[in-house]
Amino acid sequence: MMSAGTSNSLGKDAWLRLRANRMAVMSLFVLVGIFIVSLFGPALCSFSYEEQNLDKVFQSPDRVHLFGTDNLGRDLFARTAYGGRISLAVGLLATLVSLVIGVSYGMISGYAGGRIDSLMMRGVDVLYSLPFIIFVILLMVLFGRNFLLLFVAIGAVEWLTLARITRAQTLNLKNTEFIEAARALGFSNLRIIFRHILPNLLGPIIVYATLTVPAVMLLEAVLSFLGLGVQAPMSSWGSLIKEGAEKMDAAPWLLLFPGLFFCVTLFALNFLGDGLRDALDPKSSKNG
Amino acid sequence: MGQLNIQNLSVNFHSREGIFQAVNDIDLEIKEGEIVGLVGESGSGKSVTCNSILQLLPCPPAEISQGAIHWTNKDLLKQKEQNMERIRGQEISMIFQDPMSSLNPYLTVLEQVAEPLIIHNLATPEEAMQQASDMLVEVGVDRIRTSPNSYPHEFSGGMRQRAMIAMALITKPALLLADEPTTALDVTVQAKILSILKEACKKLKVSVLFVSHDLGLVAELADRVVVMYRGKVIEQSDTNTLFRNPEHPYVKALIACRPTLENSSNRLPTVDDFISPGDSKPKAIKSPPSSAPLIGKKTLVETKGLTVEFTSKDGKVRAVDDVSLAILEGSTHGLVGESGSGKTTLGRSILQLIKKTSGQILLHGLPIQEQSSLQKLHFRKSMQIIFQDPYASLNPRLTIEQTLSEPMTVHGIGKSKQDRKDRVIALLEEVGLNSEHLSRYPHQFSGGQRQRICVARALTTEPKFIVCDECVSAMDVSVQAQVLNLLKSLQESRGLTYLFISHDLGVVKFMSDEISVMQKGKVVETGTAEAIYRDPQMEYTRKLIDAVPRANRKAEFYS
Amino acid sequence: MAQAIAKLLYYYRTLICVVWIVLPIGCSQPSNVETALDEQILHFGLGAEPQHLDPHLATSVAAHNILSALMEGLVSENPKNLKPVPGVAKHWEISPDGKIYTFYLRPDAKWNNGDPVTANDFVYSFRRMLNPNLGASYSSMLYPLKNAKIYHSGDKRWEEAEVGVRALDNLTLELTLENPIPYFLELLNHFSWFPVHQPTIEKFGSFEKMGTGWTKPENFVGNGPFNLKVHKINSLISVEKSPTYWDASTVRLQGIRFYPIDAAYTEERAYRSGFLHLTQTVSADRIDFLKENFPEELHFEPYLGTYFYRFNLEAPPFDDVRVRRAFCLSVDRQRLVDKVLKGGQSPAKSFTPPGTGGFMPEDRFQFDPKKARQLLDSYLAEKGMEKLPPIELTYNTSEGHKKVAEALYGMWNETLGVEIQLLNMEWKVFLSTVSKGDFSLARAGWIGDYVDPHTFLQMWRSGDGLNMTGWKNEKYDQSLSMAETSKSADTRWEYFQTCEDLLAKEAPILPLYFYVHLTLRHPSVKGWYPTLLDHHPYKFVYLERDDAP
Amino acid sequence: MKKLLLSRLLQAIPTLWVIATLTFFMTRFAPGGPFDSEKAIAEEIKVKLESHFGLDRPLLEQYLIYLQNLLHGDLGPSFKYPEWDVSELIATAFPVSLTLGILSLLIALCIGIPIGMVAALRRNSWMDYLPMSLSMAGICLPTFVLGPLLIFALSTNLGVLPPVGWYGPEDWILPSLTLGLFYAAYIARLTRAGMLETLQLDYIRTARAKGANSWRILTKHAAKGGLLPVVTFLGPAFAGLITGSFVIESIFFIPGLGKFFVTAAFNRDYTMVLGTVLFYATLIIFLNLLVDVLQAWLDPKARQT
Repeated sequence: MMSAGTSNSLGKDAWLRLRANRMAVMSLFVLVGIFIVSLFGPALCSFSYEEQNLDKVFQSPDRVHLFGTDNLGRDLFARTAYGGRISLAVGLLATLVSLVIGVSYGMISGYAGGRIDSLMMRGVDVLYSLPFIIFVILLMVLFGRNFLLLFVAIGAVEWLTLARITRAQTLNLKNTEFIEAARALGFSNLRIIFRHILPNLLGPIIVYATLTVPAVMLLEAVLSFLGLGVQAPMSSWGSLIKEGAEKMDAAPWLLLFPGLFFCVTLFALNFLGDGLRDALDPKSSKNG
Repeated sequence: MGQLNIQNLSVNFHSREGIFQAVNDIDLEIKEGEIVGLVGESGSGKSVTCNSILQLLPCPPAEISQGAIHWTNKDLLKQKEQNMERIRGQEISMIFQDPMSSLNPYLTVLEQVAEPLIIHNLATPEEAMQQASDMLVEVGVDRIRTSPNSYPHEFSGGMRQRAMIAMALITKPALLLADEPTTALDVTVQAKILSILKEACKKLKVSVLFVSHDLGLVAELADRVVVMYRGKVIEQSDTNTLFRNPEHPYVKALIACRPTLENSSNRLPTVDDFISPGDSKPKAIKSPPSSAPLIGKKTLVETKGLTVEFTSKDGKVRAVDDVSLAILEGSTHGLVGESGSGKTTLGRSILQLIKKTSGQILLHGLPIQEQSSLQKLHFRKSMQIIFQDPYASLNPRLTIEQTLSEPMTVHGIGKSKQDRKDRVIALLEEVGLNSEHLSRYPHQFSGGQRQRICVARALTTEPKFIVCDECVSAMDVSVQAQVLNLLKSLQESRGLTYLFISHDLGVVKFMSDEISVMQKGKVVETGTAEAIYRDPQMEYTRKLIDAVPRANRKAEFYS
Repeated sequence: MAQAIAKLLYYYRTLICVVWIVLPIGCSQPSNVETALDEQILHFGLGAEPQHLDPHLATSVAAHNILSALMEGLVSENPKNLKPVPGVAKHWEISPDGKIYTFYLRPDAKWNNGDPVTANDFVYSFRRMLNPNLGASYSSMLYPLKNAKIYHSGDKRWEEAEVGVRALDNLTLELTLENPIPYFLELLNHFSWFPVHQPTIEKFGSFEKMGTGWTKPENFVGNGPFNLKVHKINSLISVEKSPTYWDASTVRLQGIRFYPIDAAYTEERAYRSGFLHLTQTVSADRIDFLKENFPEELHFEPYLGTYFYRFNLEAPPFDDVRVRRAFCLSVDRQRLVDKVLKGGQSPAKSFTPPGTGGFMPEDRFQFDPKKARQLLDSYLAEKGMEKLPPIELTYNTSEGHKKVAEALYGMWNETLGVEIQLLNMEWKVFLSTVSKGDFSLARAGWIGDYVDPHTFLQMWRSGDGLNMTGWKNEKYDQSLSMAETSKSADTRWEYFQTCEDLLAKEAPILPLYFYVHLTLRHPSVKGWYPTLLDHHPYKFVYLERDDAP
Repeated sequence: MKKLLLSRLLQAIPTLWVIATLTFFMTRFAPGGPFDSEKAIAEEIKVKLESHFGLDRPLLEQYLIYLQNLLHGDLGPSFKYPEWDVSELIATAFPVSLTLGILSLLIALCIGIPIGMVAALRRNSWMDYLPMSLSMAGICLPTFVLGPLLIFALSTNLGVLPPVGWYGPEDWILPSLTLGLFYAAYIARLTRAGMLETLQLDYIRTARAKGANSWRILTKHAAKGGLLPVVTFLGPAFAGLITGSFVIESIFFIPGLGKFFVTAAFNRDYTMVLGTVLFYATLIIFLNLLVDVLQAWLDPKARQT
């Protein structure tokens, strides 16, 4: 048929295919750029994210303050870059957490089927309906203000939808012949789930995950409101955007710059996700 | 000059790897009222040719690089899309291979059959429905009278293909393009569909371009046959001439490699036997029949009163009903029946992939009951299955090496990674592949190669018993021959026992020592292959035998 | 494919056309503020949905804003200085010892169902307010009445308690006080002293039961200048001029629409779009912008409230007065007010806002970073520490609180080199945390209930439920008690000064600034004056086009 | 079908019970109570209030009483607004949320589906990239940015539409547009994906072979199959629209359910939290069921099971 690559792992293979995707490569560069700005930006900037200058509040962008200043005269570039650390960490890690939980749960539920499935899904229904705010408050009471809790709280909400999607896909895959072949070969259920079903779910999961990241970043702002997560004067994109939105007529740059970083990251993630989905599918190289 | 005239047609497919020429400068002519057969293996360019007539090819990636297709007085390739829409379905209609996916699952059958009339303003909606209903009855879909609101999924494959025919002919077109219309159907159904098609076309004076990979089938129907191979027309002549005196070695091979009912040889001729580099002479085809005597062999697998029930909306359905079979060690037990007769369910329930409702399954005379996991593993090791669709039965995300070495890891075969790799290579070589293929993914192989991989996977655990579930039904005749030969030679070298399930009596007879015939979940007849063929006891069995295209017999006669 | 796309695009064009047709339909309506000029209807941004419309159960400012339209107490207030003017009582007499008040009700005061308002209505209302089973939050407002506390605590029944309220006849009411209170008449304007209509209360349930249906618009009976017409929760409370009100001829507004919009930015947008006449929940961050764009409409009005922080005296390091004072001394309140808040607030150099009822506390909380440093150093030296451990500053989630906390974070860091950790908490969590004493430094605020220093200083009495700092001082308690029983203003002021002095020296709290009421008010609203308690008697308010340049 | 409905309804009862129980105890164990406020009320008043609402009884007894009342359909009075019953409040807020939800869903569908279709038909052209990038931007753009922007443009500056409130049909436009645009972005992406998948199926080729033009193919043949993922999305989306639109409600000052859902938790309004949660859960269960029915209606194959 077609010429075949001679690589030996899906990962390496996928990497080769990903490299061929121009949009994905560009997105990767953009993401790396944003990572670098977030990691080293605060150090390179002559202002710190918390340094106030009450004489220079609400300054529009100029040479000294590239992105302008906020209501306490703090440099917005420093705050945006610093906020990037938190938002990226929260956005990516929390999404990962919810991926791990949601995908495992959904796969097990879908694969087990029958009563177990319907019980597990009713469990998801229950969690969907529980009042999130009270749940988070209780979490904080029980475990204190632990930064890790942030991930637990976000994971606890976001995995539910993922579990549903995964379950539906698993139900479809369960009846394919290669899964039946695996059963005929005497593979254990766990092996079938993680080695044979999981890789075939990656496409939709990655796409959904890229849509989860923005939701998580904004959810972080809500959690800050409840006292979990980022504490002032630290910043995050979610909280910067929220504050900026309130002052957008008076000081539009307060919304513009964090919003821009946020949007660019999401676009890049989206294209990278699409690229990854294609790259992880060995078939995709067949049709241009 | 005929009604349809294809001149110098070339079609290219663009892909990342480069340009692939699917059709290479072909000429083809269909005269008024003529039935032309277009034959070739998958990938030979026959379907592409057929689709390019109505410009149904997806462009890109396809591109018609040169040529002309003259229809009456216009060149179809130069027509605007709107004009093409007028021609499609009105002057030229088409039937597709897979009636399962070619009908819209969301619309009723009647609606879809009537649609061409509505689209081309040939009737009011009410009239169209009436005509469609009449047409469906004419092609044998009587149930449309009683349940006019049926959806495609409520129809069997045969019924759907009848509906497709009705839909194609309802506008009384001048030309019908039939792209492998019976390939996906049971043999018995196939025969019926062919006769309906033939009858209807004669009645309506429709010319037909009948595309198929099965030369025997084409012979039944066509006035003239065109054979394609790798994008080129290699031979065309009227049917009788072609069968009596094939010129091209490939055509000769095609005629020879279909298993037949009369011929019982140990090995089927393949295309390679006819076309091999440097040596264009056919190699020896026939070898004396060598059915080893069955007497004195032990029973390996046995079922006693095996019953499998499913619950559906109409209550419980018995897919397998009180089946008792004994499969002798080292032999092949054939299982034939129409689709829906329960043969697949039987095969899977023996492997415990489907839970049985009652009855017993014995291996080496010991019942397989609720077992401990260790025993289960052992049991899995000794029984394997090869599925019908090699596309669906391989995990698309695993390389061949991963697919083949994984069962060894699970069952603890092989001492080290390297050892397992060596074993995998040995297996690949055994099934006719080689170590180059280790790191490839399933989609990079052809159907025949994939089925070889499936065979290799079934062999990884060194089983004694393999269920072959319609494992060659979806294949071209020449590929089918290769796979069947492979299975035979493996049986010889490894002393395997097969349960060979197929709807094609010809194939089953070629493979099997004993045959069981299944109907509606029950085994209605069992006996040695010869006995079943020579002296069928049941009307049903006779019907199955009759359904094997006569042309095959004719072809054999000619050869 | 081209055809399908063309059709889809055509569909789009149609959609856009429809939108352009629909939009002008909405366009034909002039804004609320414009139509109001003819209708004389005031559109009022209420800030929050009132919890109760029952004056005995109400607690919020929002409830006051509505109840003062629906009800009238014994006295009413002058719109400019809130001095008592005749309300239901036409005139009154005060006994020489200042303990007995006799009110003569006007005979034309009527409930809006036509019943006359009688002295017995007041007796009934005060009894209901003090009834221990009702659970009225503000019942302590009536404690100045003799024996009120005894009855309210449930020790004695009404008949035995001899609470100091008596109907001499239908139109004469006599109130007897525990102590003479100079600001007693002002107190009567609080909604807890408003009368309720006995038959209506009892029609919908027992008089000691809360949450009966009598406050629904179809049932409500009031005696104020307006009647309740509509109450859609979270949406609209609408009142209409009452024809039965005794002073209806003075009332010029035909109605008031209250909108309980609880998001400050939403309310501001509503105001700027001409939907509201008036919004009182302007966010401090918006001041620069609003000053620039709406200089005529933005009003800074003094407000009787103090923004402060509580220290927790029960845990180090704030168990030591030096640390507390160091923290107090290193806050530059002027700068906080000028640069951060910018809303015309004044720096709080005392706890009681200057001028409360005429009381002028001295400026005791000063900015002195040098001294602050010294105090802290001496503490550190004594404890043998290099620097203080990180200090947690707890506040409830809000942009405003956060901003102040962030600013103080900067100041303390700069002057004292202390590391501060800001902790924001959801409101109820915050309240329970602070009342449990689980904090070291916590944000707080206090709005006076009446114009007298007492409403501020009483909360620092040892063991008071509102104290929550763990601070106990006998001398303070004594001075407070003395002030409560003194009759003459000067003596009282003296005792209050002592209290203020103790607060500054001991520093259990850190006053930051005095509240200001930020209001956006449309120029067409007339008869509206800045007052300390933010009371604006509606009967004097009217709308008139503002043609002044 | 009937059997499915019945079994799902039966499953709903234990689900709701579990939700009620968990929520009941969660709210009770959260710190702070309904009567905490800055001006801390006297202890004896608090005791009175608690006894009025039955909070002085043992927790288990309260729970049993609650369940008993629940069986009679009585959700109790709100703690925050004792003059109103929880069911009364939900009954006034639900129609508002329902109108908003339906309108914004309609807007989302009217905008999202055609965009997704064009993008799918013109795959990998600017007609695909541009709307898809815009829809990505739509997903990025939070409603708390879009809402105020629309108000500034259409109310504050042009004076065309009311800025806040929910008093007449003219008030419905802006909020449903804001919410609708956000969901339109999702729907456009889902439509595109579903259409791309459907358009390459065999039966579309059959339709073309019949001579159907592209519009007919799109509307009659591809739409049903291609929009199935959208339908699946609609259920949870609609539930989210109805109760989860707190932000929109607060931006536009709409007296909907979302506000109760959020503020009840902040106010520790125990009965209200339970009431809204149970209502929401019932809604989700009902909508999931509705989606299944809708799917069955669209997909004849699903009708059997």
